[in-house]
Amino acid sequence: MTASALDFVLAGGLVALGAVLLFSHDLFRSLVLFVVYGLLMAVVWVRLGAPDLALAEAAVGAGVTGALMLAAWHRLPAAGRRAEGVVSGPWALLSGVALAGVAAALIGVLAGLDAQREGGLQQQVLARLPESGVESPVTAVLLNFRGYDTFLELGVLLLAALLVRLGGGADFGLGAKSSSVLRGLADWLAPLLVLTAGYLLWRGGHAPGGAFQAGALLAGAGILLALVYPPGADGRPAGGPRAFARWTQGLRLRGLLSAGFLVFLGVALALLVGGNLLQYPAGWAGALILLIEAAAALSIGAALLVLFMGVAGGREAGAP
Amino acid sequence: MFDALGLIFAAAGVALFVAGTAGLLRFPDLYTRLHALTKADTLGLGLVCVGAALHWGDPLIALKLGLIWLLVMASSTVLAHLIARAARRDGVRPWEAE
Amino acid sequence: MTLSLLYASAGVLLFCLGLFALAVRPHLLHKILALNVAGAGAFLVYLGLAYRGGGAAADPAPQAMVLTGIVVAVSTTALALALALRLGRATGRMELPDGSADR
Amino acid sequence: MNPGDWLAHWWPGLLLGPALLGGALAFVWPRLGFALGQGVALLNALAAVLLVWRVAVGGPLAHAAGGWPAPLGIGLRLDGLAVLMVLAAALVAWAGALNARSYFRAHGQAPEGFWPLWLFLMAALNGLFISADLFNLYVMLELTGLAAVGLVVLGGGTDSLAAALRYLLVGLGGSLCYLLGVGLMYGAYGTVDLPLLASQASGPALGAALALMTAGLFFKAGIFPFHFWLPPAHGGAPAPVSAMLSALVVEAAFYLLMRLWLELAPLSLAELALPVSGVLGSAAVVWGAVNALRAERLKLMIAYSTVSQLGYLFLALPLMPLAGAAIWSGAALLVLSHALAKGALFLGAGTVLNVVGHDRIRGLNGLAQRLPLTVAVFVLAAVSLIGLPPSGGFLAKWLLLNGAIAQGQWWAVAVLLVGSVLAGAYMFRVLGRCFTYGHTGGREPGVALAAQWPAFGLAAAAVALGLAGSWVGALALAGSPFEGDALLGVAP
Repeated sequence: MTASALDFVLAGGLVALGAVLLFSHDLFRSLVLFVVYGLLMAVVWVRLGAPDLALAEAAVGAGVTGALMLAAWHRLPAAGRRAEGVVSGPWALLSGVALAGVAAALIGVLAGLDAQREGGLQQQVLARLPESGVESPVTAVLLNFRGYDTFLELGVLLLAALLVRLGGGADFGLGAKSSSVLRGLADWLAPLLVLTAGYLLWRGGHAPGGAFQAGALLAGAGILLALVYPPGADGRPAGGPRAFARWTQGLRLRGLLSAGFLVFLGVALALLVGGNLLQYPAGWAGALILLIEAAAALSIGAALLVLFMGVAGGREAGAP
Repeated sequence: MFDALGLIFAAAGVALFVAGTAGLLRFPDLYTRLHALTKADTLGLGLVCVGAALHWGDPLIALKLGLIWLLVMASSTVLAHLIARAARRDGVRPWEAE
Repeated sequence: MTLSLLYASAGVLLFCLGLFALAVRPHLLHKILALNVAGAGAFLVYLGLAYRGGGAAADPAPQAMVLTGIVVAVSTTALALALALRLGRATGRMELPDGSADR
Repeated sequence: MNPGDWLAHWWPGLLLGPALLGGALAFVWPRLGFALGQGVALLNALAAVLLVWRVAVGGPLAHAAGGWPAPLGIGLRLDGLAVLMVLAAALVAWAGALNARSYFRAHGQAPEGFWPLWLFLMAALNGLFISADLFNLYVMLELTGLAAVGLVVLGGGTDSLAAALRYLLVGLGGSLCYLLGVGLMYGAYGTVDLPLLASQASGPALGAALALMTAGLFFKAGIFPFHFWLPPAHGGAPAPVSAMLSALVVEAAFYLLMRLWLELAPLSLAELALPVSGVLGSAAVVWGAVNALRAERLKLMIAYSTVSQLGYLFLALPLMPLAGAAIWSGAALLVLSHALAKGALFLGAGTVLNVVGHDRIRGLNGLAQRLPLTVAVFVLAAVSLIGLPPSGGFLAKWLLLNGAIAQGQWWAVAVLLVGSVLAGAYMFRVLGRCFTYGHTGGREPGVALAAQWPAFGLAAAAVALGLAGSWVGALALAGSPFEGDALLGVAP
């Protein structure tokens, strides 16, 4: 299919946005443009027929990563907010020329590839879909055909949470005095986010959605509550959110973080008794995948929240 | 019929977004820009949602679109409030015509 | 020009821009941004090549790979930001110290 | 079911299960970290020995994760080279775990997070060695890199932090190059399974994808001129960590390169592209050795020696497609003996640091009286690094020399010889100090004495590897592209 004018605008806009955000002299502008870049990317994913990715990109790529970047900006030392510039000299020139050459060569290869390309795995995935225990092809690849990758990816997330926690700043709450209007919004938005997370988790079996998108929403709810209910800030009665934040400390938080990984690992090893690593027995695939996804969504939510707090935590007072 | 009506609503919404963006670029201070922006978000998006609902003609989709509109409205309202409040605290003074 | 080629080429350009910025922008936040932009460029190549035309769903295997990649990217970004902030607090600057002095 | 069959079915569980489970449990209950670390490291070493036996007796093993054969699923395989890498990693990790016990005792206890990271690193390395799926290898590379960066941070202090961050950024840049290469591979050939690609892939996309992946792995392996991140990261980490990083993490990247180029690349492409690797390798041999000679601190010297020794491996790469079996086995032996010797050296340097209080080479006079066992470790490791008989290093270089001479590649012969002389120079510079009469000062010995035995074991194994050389060399060929070829001139 040939590209339309809209595609040229989208692709060109994406590249231009990338160039501007990478070489802007205003760091804050770069960060804001990065969020826009993520959202534009989500539009591209929809255009390319990948709504799962659009959801994940908007929630994780633009949402969580953008929040991380902005949180980091607020904690920069005063001298670190400016001091912009570009390294120049022969090495920079050389790398620029080399990368331009690489880009040209790769586009040349892609153009040659365009004519004669193998079909990929789509046919095989669709043929085996009935055996996979789920109806959504992407979920089938993620949790059945290539479940081993997804399992390890949970390991990567767990490691990152562990490492970010090591740097201190593991305390929840940003110590900020928040607006009562924001609190009002959070009070009814947080339960809605949790509900939507559950919906996305269930929906992942047959349509775009799944554990990662659900986990990102859970993390969003957590971040919102942490912004609004800083521990020990003012005299508001300790409601559910704060009780939950108090409860999830230390051992319980670490347990929550590793629950998804441990459940996945347990299933993988237990299945070795009767078959291969992570080979679901006939008829059990759907139930086991749901079990893994539920545990994984909780852990992903907790891990993303910990990542955010690790970057944003320990900040001095100032209204959000 | 519904299609044509939907198109009209969507076009009106887009026009409001364009107006809002023009306001964002042209207005003199933070408070007036915020004013332009939130108008576009609430009314413009609402019109686009109505247009889309008419285009699809499915009550379930219309429900979802309504939910989207409500959520965006709630969040943009609160955000506008937070930004304006923070600006006032930092001592940003409203623009006054000379 | 096909849709596949257009988006995959945009991905290659973003990838190379990102790596270039990684090399020449000294600010740590810029370096981390550069990694994210380059990563998204690589994902665009995956999905561009997976496009099957006519509004059909893209090949699910690269979609799953990119989903995995997005989660890996957010994990590494958070770690890099946390380390960069710690370094910034210790040295007062958001740049890597000159490495030539190690001996 | 006889024991061999049992192993043939459970081996992925053996290699991944204990380490991943131990790592996660050590994260949830930090108090169990020490016990889990010691137990899992021992278990992993036993599993590695068992699997070496299994592969030597019964041939390579394969496993389809999820029960789905490639290209739909992810293929795992354990051939001769993979099982030898698993063994090297298991031995160094076990020695490191034993050493960490006394190394950190001087500072109270292991810093929080050490044991989970250590166990995750072990699992990630095992997973990397056994994976036959390019995208799965990307995830494994990231897992390895994240665990390694975390361990470098534990060195404490601003220098370690800066080294870790630089390591992370360079590693991520390398991973992205690799990731794009994998994407190109999938887009062009519809699979990321190594054996399938080996039979299907050809054309310019293969060359471009290989070039991208190779560039990424060059960064990760720290080959000259991409080595700038390596010495501070390896020199600044806690000693057991340095041992693991220098012995295995960088070699894992080389291991992947060896796989990629010898299994995927057609001969014509390899002949065209691999001389680059030879040039970089030669430069690395000399550059690393010269910097090792100039280094003032022991750990930094050992780190520069890694840059130099890795150079040999990259030097061997272009010789492989033609000389086949001899160079393949030689490289396998070199990887193995370097891993053991380098692990021993870093563990020994950690003991010096703990007992003497510093690791400045000028201040090591009289170390032989103070820590005779550790100096013995240095001597044995030097024998292997320089390549004196009967060490594993000697046999490896003998095989490489044979291969180079057989092809008339005299430049490679020259670099091998010059590198050995330089290795001798920088090792004798340290040993000369150790045997000079003097006082090192510092704490009373006895605190870290127990830490010396694991290092001694590794160094002794590096030397003894030469005695078992022909057996190991033959095992490395099992399941390789050169299976069945004769090892020319094995018996020196």
